Amino acid sequence: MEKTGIIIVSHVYEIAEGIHRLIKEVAADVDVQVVGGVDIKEIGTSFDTTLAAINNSSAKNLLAFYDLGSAKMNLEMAVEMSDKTVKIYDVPVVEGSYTAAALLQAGVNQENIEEQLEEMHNVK
Amino acid sequence: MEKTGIIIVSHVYEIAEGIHRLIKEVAADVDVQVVGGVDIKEIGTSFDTTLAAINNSSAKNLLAFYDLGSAKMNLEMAVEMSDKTVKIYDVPVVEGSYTAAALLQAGVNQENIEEQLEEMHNVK
Amino acid sequence: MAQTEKWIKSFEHFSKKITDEKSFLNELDSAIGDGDHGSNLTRGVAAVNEKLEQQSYDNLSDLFKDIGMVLVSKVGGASGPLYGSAFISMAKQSKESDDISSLLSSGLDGITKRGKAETGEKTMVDVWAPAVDALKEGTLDQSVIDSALESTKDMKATKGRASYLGDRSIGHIDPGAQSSAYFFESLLEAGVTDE
Amino acid sequence: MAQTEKWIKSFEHFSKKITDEKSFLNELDSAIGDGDHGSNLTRGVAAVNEKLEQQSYDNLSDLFKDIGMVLVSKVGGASGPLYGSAFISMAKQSKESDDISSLLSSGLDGITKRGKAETGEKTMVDVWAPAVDALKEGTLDQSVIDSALESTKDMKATKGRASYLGDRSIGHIDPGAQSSAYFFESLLEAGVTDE
Ligand SMILES: Nc1ncnc2c1ncn2[C@@H]1O[C@H](COP(=O)(O)OP(=O)(O)O)[C@@H](O)[C@H]1O
Ligand SMILES: Nc1ncnc2c1ncn2[C@@H]1O[C@H](COP(=O)(O)OP(=O)(O)O)[C@@H](O)[C@H]1O
Ligand SMILES: [Mg+2]
Ligand SMILES: [Mg+2]
Ligand SMILES: [Mg+2]
Ligand SMILES: [Mg+2]
Repeated sequence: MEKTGIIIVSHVYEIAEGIHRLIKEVAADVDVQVVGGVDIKEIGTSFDTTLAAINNSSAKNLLAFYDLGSAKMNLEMAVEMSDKTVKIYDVPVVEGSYTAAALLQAGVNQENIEEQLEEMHNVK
Repeated sequence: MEKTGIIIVSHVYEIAEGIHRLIKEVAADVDVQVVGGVDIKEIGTSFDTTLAAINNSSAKNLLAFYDLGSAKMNLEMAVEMSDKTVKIYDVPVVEGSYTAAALLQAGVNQENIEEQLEEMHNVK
Repeated sequence: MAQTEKWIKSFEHFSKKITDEKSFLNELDSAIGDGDHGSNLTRGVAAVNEKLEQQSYDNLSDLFKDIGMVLVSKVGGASGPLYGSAFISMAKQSKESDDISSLLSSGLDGITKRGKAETGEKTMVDVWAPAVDALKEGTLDQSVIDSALESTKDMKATKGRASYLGDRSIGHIDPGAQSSAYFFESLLEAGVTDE
Repeated sequence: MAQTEKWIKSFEHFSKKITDEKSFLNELDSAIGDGDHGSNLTRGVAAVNEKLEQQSYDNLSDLFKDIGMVLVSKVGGASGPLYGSAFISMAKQSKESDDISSLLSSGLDGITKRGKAETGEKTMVDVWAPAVDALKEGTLDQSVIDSALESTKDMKATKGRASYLGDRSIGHIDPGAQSSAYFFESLLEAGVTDE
């Protein structure tokens, strides 16, 4: 089975780092990449740090989460330019990525993870 | 009109600090109190820091947001022991508190804010 | 022995079990949660013991209130407000009666009021509820506790962190049910349940 | 003057307007967003200018691609991937044709593909769409740009950060529409639109 990882793109450095800590507690073996802010100080997101994070993952297949719309745009551009399989989910960034990570750790497959995420689908 | 503030309780120090930064960008004049983690290092929440944050707000009326269920329990206990009016919303912590803050800054009243939050209601 | 002394004795047993079984409780929590239940409660009971050393108690209400307040402040996880609410609820009830089954029944009410779990949701309630029922009928013993604890194994969690795992939560003992089993065992051992 | 030179000239005009009006763009964005649109684009155009000084271009495609890639990397806000996608889209189209209206029509496609906004949603699209239409008919002038920009004032935002404000977004000019107005004014001033 192909390894599946997680990528999280937030507008703020601390949010990304914090979600990373929250998730690793319940998903120690899942590759979780996070990008937060334009940099440690500047709020925003950028295409190249997002692409770098996708490429940095040890997984070929990734589930992607983001906070605000412009993060999604950068994610989409990065996905188009990467040759990994990345699926972006329009779900709450903290709650959604936590759920996905816990389920991945438990060995649940992507289809079943999606069913669970579907319940938290949100217009973002 | 009575001043309305925001309180956010997260399991992780960095998530709380990060949401604070994200929100203050769009709601400079709203009193936003955050509590993250048991302390800077330990993941979790506690009743007394939550109560302290509620009391620390300059607002008498508060909209409350949280990440995972146990944060809600501590929030509920703190609300019971405080004499402020605090309403807890079961919505995504980042997206929900961002929306509420942006609307408060724009002078929208609580009833209308709730209508907008209703759309992102989630079983948490 | 006065009721307060018996309760303090019982809390000592509970503290020791929690502290001795810290790793085991963490392990249970790792399987379906975040792996900290043992650490959380160990921190909590240590803080309670510190408090109890400094104070003496001549009534159950003050004792329970102090225990409850320390737990909600120090535990850090969901079990903090849950055990805390149990004790705070018992503190109120003890002003009416010090009957063991009415006290623990109030404790259970505190837990369900706080966490909104019913039996069958794979939480500590699945030990508390049958234990309180048995207390009411005067039949609480180790075997009641054991079988209540064991019953959580086949349940699917629908409350707390384990609920995120859906069906994958099945097949594991619930950590909060385990610590609650220690709690009721301690009551038996300290003789709180004797009339 | 060759098309590449005219486009570079036009980008210089755009850079200057953005940089001069940085505070004004931030102010527009403060009313319905996070107040950084001017700062974002100023950072972006500065980085583009640095790139353009180091390179010379003999075709539009390379020029557009470099501009687009720098913008998506440096702007930081939604306008980064949006203007970036416009230029990357124009880079592709310029291999087919350097006709100004077909180029900018591709640019608009890049924006709508990325941001999924239609006209009327109070975004930069509300300047780009009428400007591209006018270009196709050879009628683009300052008044077309002005009235497109002004039209965003009464719209309710349903895309981007301003959409969180719902009805409260009405009554303000959209910041991205304002920077896009500068963009089309710069094209006119540099004579890119002359045949
Ligand atoms: N809503 C609830 N109602 C009753 N018990 C709950 C509830 N949520 C969690 N629990 C109990 O709490 C235990 C977990 O406690 P702990 O690990 O200390 O908290 P956390 O999950 O916050 O890390 C669970 O095993 C379960 O028995
Ligand atoms: N989905 C979208 N489609 C088209 N334009 C958009 C979209 N989202 C935002 N915009 C434009 O981007 C502008 C805001 O840019 P900027 O302030 O740089 O980004 P951010 O909102 O991330 O801070 C808005 O004024 C609007 O014109
Ligand atoms: Mg735990
Ligand atoms: Mg925990
Ligand atoms: Mg902005
Ligand atoms: Mg921004």
